[in-house]
Amino acid sequence: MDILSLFVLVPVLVVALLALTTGLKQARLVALAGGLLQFGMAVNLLFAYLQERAVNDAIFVFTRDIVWFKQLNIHYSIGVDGISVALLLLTAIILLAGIFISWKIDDLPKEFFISLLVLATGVYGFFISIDLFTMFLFYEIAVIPMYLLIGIWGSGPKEYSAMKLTLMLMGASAVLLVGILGIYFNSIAGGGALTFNILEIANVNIPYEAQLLFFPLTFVGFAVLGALFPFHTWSPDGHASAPTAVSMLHAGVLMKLGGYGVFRVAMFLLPAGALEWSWFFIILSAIGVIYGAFAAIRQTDLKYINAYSSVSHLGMVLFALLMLNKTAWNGAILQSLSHGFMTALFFALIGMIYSRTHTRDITRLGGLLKVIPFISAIYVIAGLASLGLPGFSGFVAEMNIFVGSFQQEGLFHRVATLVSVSAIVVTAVYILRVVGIMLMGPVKNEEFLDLPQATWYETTGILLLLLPIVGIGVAPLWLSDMILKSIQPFIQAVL
Amino acid sequence: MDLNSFFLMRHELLLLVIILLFVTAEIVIPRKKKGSTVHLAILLFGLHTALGFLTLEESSLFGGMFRTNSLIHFFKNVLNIGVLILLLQSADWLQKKIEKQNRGTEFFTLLFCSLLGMYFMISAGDFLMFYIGLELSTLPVAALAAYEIMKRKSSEAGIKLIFSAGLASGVSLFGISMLYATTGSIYFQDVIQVITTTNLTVLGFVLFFAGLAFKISLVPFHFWTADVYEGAPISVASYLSVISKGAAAFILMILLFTVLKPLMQVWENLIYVLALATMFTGNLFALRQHNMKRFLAFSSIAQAGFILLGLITGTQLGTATVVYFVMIYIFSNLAAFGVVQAISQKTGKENIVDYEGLYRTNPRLSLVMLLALFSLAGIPPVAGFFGKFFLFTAAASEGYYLLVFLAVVNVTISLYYYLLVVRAIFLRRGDNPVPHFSNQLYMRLGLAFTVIGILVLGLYSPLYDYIYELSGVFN
Amino acid sequence: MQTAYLLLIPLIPLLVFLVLGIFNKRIKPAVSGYIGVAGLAAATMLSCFAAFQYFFVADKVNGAYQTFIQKTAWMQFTDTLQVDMGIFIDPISVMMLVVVSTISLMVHIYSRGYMKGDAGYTKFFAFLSLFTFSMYGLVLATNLFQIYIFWELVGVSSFLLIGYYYTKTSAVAAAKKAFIVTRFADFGFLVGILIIGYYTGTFDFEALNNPAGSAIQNWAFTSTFMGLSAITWALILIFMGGAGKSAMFPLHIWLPDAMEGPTPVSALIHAATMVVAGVYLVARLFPMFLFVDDGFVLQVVAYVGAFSSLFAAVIALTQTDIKRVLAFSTMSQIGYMMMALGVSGFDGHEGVGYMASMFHLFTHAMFKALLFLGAGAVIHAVHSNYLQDMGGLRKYMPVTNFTFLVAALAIAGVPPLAGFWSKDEILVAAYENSPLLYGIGVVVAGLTAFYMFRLYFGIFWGKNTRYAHTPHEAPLSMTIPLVLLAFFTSVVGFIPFSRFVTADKMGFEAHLNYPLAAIAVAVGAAGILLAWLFYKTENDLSDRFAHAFGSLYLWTSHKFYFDELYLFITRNIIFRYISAPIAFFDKKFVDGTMEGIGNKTVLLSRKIMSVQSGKVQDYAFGFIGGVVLLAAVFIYLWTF
Amino acid sequence: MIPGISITEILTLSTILFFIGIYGFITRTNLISILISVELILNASVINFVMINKYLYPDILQGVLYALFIIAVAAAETALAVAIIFNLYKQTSSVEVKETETMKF
Repeated sequence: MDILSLFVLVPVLVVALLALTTGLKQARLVALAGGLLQFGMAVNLLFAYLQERAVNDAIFVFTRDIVWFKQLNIHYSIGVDGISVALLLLTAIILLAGIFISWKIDDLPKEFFISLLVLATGVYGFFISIDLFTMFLFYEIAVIPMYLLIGIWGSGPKEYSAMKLTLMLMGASAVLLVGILGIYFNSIAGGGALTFNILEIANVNIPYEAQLLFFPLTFVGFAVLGALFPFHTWSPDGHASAPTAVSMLHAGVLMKLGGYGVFRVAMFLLPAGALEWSWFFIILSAIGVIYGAFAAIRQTDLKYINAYSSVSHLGMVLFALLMLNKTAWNGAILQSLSHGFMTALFFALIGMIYSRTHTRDITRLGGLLKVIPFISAIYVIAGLASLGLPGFSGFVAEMNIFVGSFQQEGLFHRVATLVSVSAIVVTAVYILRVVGIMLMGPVKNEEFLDLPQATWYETTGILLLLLPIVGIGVAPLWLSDMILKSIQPFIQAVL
Repeated sequence: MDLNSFFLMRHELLLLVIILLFVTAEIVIPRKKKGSTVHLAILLFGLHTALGFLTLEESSLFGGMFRTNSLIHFFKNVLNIGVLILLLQSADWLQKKIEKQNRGTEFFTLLFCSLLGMYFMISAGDFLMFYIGLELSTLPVAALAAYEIMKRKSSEAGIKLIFSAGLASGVSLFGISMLYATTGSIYFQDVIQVITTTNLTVLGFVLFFAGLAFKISLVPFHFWTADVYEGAPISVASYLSVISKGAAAFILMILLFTVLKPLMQVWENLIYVLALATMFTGNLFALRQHNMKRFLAFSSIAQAGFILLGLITGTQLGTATVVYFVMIYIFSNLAAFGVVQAISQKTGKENIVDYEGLYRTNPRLSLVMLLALFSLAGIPPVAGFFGKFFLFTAAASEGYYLLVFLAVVNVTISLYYYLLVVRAIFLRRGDNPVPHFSNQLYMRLGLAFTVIGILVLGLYSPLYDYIYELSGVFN
Repeated sequence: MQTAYLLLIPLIPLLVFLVLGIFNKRIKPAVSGYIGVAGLAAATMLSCFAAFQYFFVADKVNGAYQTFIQKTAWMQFTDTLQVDMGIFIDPISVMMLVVVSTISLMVHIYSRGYMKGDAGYTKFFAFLSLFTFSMYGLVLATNLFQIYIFWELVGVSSFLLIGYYYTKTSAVAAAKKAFIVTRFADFGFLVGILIIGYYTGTFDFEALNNPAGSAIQNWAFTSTFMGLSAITWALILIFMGGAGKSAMFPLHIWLPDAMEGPTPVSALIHAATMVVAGVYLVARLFPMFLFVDDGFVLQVVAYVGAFSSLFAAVIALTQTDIKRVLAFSTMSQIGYMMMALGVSGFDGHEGVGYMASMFHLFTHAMFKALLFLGAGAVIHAVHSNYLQDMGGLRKYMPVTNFTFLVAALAIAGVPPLAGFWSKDEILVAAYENSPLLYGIGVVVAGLTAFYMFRLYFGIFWGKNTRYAHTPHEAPLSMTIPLVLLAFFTSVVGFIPFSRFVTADKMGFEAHLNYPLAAIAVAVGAAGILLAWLFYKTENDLSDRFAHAFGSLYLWTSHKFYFDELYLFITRNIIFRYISAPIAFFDKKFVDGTMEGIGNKTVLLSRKIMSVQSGKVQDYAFGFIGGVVLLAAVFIYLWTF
Repeated sequence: MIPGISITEILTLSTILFFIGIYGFITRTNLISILISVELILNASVINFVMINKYLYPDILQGVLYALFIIAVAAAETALAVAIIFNLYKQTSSVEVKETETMKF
């Protein structure tokens, strides 16, 4: 059993185990064990990868290739590079934190953790796939549990949001499917067999017309999951209705699939298409960046604010990817990571505040710093991190993106860059608005005066997420080196 | 031809024997004991199914009127398994029927006759055999649809089915007569030599095609479907939607890929149009159904539309994907109908609203339903995903990207209404949810088979490759 | 020179911050106070030792102080572009080290008395240490990017400290305002950095500032925009960042409100150290400012500085909140420094402006901190910020009175106190460059003297106010720093600054320009005299005077309505006319479209419902119709 | 070969018959008469088969054979249909087609 397949196998086994459990206590213990195990695997993978990379300079390492559907030349073929390793680690950490945060889930706990782990399985599988078919398969596996997770354990207009989210994402995957098939049928390498394998396709140069046709399909198909304007509207409602852990996993991990897919598939396999279309999508993503930020200023529901800030931050990711250079891409990956941690942290904190005050409307909250100092303080820190304060991961990522996009000469790119850079000011505005109204100021509501402090599992969850943010922010070099090395072959393919 | 070449018709002969057995059973077994015939049926048919797997070489009889080959043989086995599962699922209900209303064994007789018809239909080597098979497979089902003699809806279903069937067969016969006029033969191997696209052949083909389209219930020949499904007993509806549709799709594929190959440039456009019409109509109607059976009826219409995506190619890949998809579809739909059956016969509830809160009372059934719906909607990792993906691959391989795109849009629409059911079962709590109950052994077996099918057929790839090899026979 | 130990200077406060921050709840307030002071004392000693080492021990390279750099890679952007973290030792950074350490130490000691009994005592010291750390980092930065990083950090610690009384709405608003305004300026700064990074391929000050280096030599060959070269734009934008931090017009509005923070904070951050970061930034990049585009940007700096100083001085005349008066005076003095930089040349005596600016920064830090701490002591005693609640305090708090007087004299430029020397140098520089600037300088000097003594007399003399409970002298922990600072204020002026801190690092002999000095002193004396007449004893002269000016008085007392303007922009433009529409648009249209698709589909399915009419004959009709249609299509239309 | 009558007339006849049947199917309100219309349709094709066989391909009797089978199957179909109609009659005591329109949409 190779080190990567475990990432698919272990969650499945944990799911099987969970199916046997009864009651909250057993369920969460099993889930926790599973989460810890996966976390251990991810960390172990990181070191194994660093060792392997030292001796092995293939694009993907730990590769394994098993023929699955012989006739269609579909393989179960997996492998990782620095990027996927980092994202796997992100997933494992957020999953673990999510399990901690949902320690007290009361309704159908078993099913909750099962769905959560199925989702995780999909994500893991997606990140380790080299084969387009398996990638697509895992993509859908990752998306579909959201329906149950939001629909059953959500709040507010949960059925509506769940349906909307699922349909929009599945609609996107519909577009994506056509794109993938298009790539597949143009992947004949000099009379060879059609293939789904990314690396093999990369060696073929797909006809120009085909690229023009299929790049937008593939790009949009993935980017909808990355909240590309104007296809982002599933995310605010979805996040607002989802239970805490789900928002964390969804915004923290699932939305990263979008950027990752764009990077791995759309950009890597259809470079010419990327060059041709980049201007169009640059406009969209730049709009998304500034638009999300401004929209966030006006919201009063914490989750909506965070959802729109996600639109803004992930717009940054797509924007960076479209800038087609090493630095920007590095920034994009870093941004994916840091946004993953930060937004997960945000949602965790929002969940805690909500579970205590039973409202997410900032206008009805106030002076929380006085009442629940620890949570509020962390919220301030998360806020500062999210507005790109040095010393936190967000800053590193954004700086890479900005420096990268500045490498692009030409007025159009300059203007687009300035637009997205200006987002740092707007971001500050809406973050400080929340901090000012909700955490500072007088306590608005007497019954808030005796709210319970953070419990041990909440604290653990928070710290799990906070440490990486600070870690990346203070010492980014090793991570960005790891990512840069992995980006190298891809950038060469594009340029 | 010597005697043992008769054993090429093993399926048919065995089934015939069973039918005769039941006819006699009708006479010899006293009324009180009729209930036990259910076990007999399951036993015999299980045996028949098992024997069906014995290999046999491909050949043809009666100067080509009856032919068989590995793919046909394989497909007959698939049909057998389907019918067996169907029997298992409806055993409990049948037993009650027979004992309460002291009915005879006609249900089995008719069911097996219809199946026999299918056998002949798919091994038909000429239009006559094909026609007889078609009718033999349709008429008994009409009787079965009217099986619930006390229910008006049942008779209504029967009438609608038999009249529509009569019309359809009439039209298609008229078409066949024209084909006969142009080609001068009713034998496929002769027809294929001489047939060309003249106006008359095209007309004849369209008329003939309508007859089959009726059985697969393609738009606009689908109207009977929903009403019949709703009125007929669930197991009959299930049979119609699964076995008869599957068989019809299969024979249509055979005809298109072999006999009518010369008309390809006609039928590929025809199928293009019908595929879109069928998918959209099926989905749009399914959106707002309240009755489970009607809902499944329209969903099965939409599924038929997807099948056409494989037919349009006329290649080996197309054949393989169609057979593969039909097989998966049989299992998925049987699972869905099985759950409906189970709930209906315990509580008599058939509306989606009644399913609210089902998960909290009957988690196992709900999970089966979930798998079935996901498989129908094409959600990984269950089989339906692979089936659909491969169908689309087949269509795309011939460059029908737009068609694929529209089809995938339809998948999204269909996902919506499948999720409506999931919503009722899992998300809602319901005012008076179905109380917890436990199924009797046969039903459990029936559902278990379907679940295994749904889980295994997709992930276990050698199966597909095997089908692909078999599919070589037509190209 | 050995530089390794210098790393400790920033690291000690950081450590203190971490300790106090993490064990916030577990540490007793008293202890935390001691920890903070001890840490800072250590840092201060190190800084002073470093200064001694650098200026007197370390040997010069052909007459110039050499720069010592110690750095480690922090981030690799492109193959060429890399960001280091490290320390950069040259005259101004060492000078700043001393300033920051001294003031911070004083403030720490002072705070132990001032903040006694406050709930967040420990937190307060934690924040102070955080700020000190960031300020050290900023001062010691080796490259533009590092300076930007710590720039943001001082910004946030200032945010935290202004919002220290976070239950007070006004404090929160002030904190937000400070952060966002400076953030806006930093946006410019960042873009400037990006441009520099792209066109010069480096962030390092060493490379950038080298007059013979490519960065300066090739400025003209970079692409131009609106007639200015990219590098010029970059410098303008960088100055924008500096202006934001240093509260230059028109980005000054956050500074007065920042006085919501505790007074020691105002003394440390908003008077002595952080607000001069802008000046420091310009000085840091001085060669670029000077040589690129023939000092065009430097001119901008000069005029912005001059205008800001005049503008602020005028406003300061009419404010009644003593801390705000001091705030505007700070702004005015910083404008002075900017002006001085702007009029400076490079080598030898040319660079007198540069030297003067740094000198003034140094002295100003001392006496302005002293003023604030004094004001703090007064507020502490009177429990009010407003002049009208004060008067005749000299009887109650002699020490404060005396030290405040010293500071006031210093800022008014009365010899031999510190302010006199630095201000004189600035005027000299301005005089040599342009008469206009010189004129402004002189006027501002007069105004400064006037409002400062208006303040002094208003607090310590003037009417004998009845106090609810008699004010008393501040505790020792507060008076000691006052005395110390007063001492510094009176002596630092005699430091021969021009030997140590100059643009070309060479050092030269500066000598008093007597006529100019005389004028300056005379003007200052006039201002003081006027204040004496108006405010020494209670009388209505001032009011009549105010009436004489009428509307102008009104405008100045409302700070020329700048806050209102900004409020309008933020509240109305951004919120009402940008965010709200976007939010609406998002719900209504973007989301609406997606909704619409779904609803339309369902609607359609309702529309076509009746096709399934249940009549077997209709079905037959459909059937036949379909057949006929298809047949017709494939026979006549779609023929082959 | 019927002298004086070419295949055209006969095919015309059968076609007319076919459409009469369809017309009847669509317009009649009585189930029995609808059933009769179905028979007409079937018979139309019967005539076709026989005549095509006779006129065009006289050497092999495929068409005629086919016709025989059609007749047989038609008979069976009718029987079954009538049975079901009886069943309906038991419940509704009417054989009008409008009795069979309860399930719709």
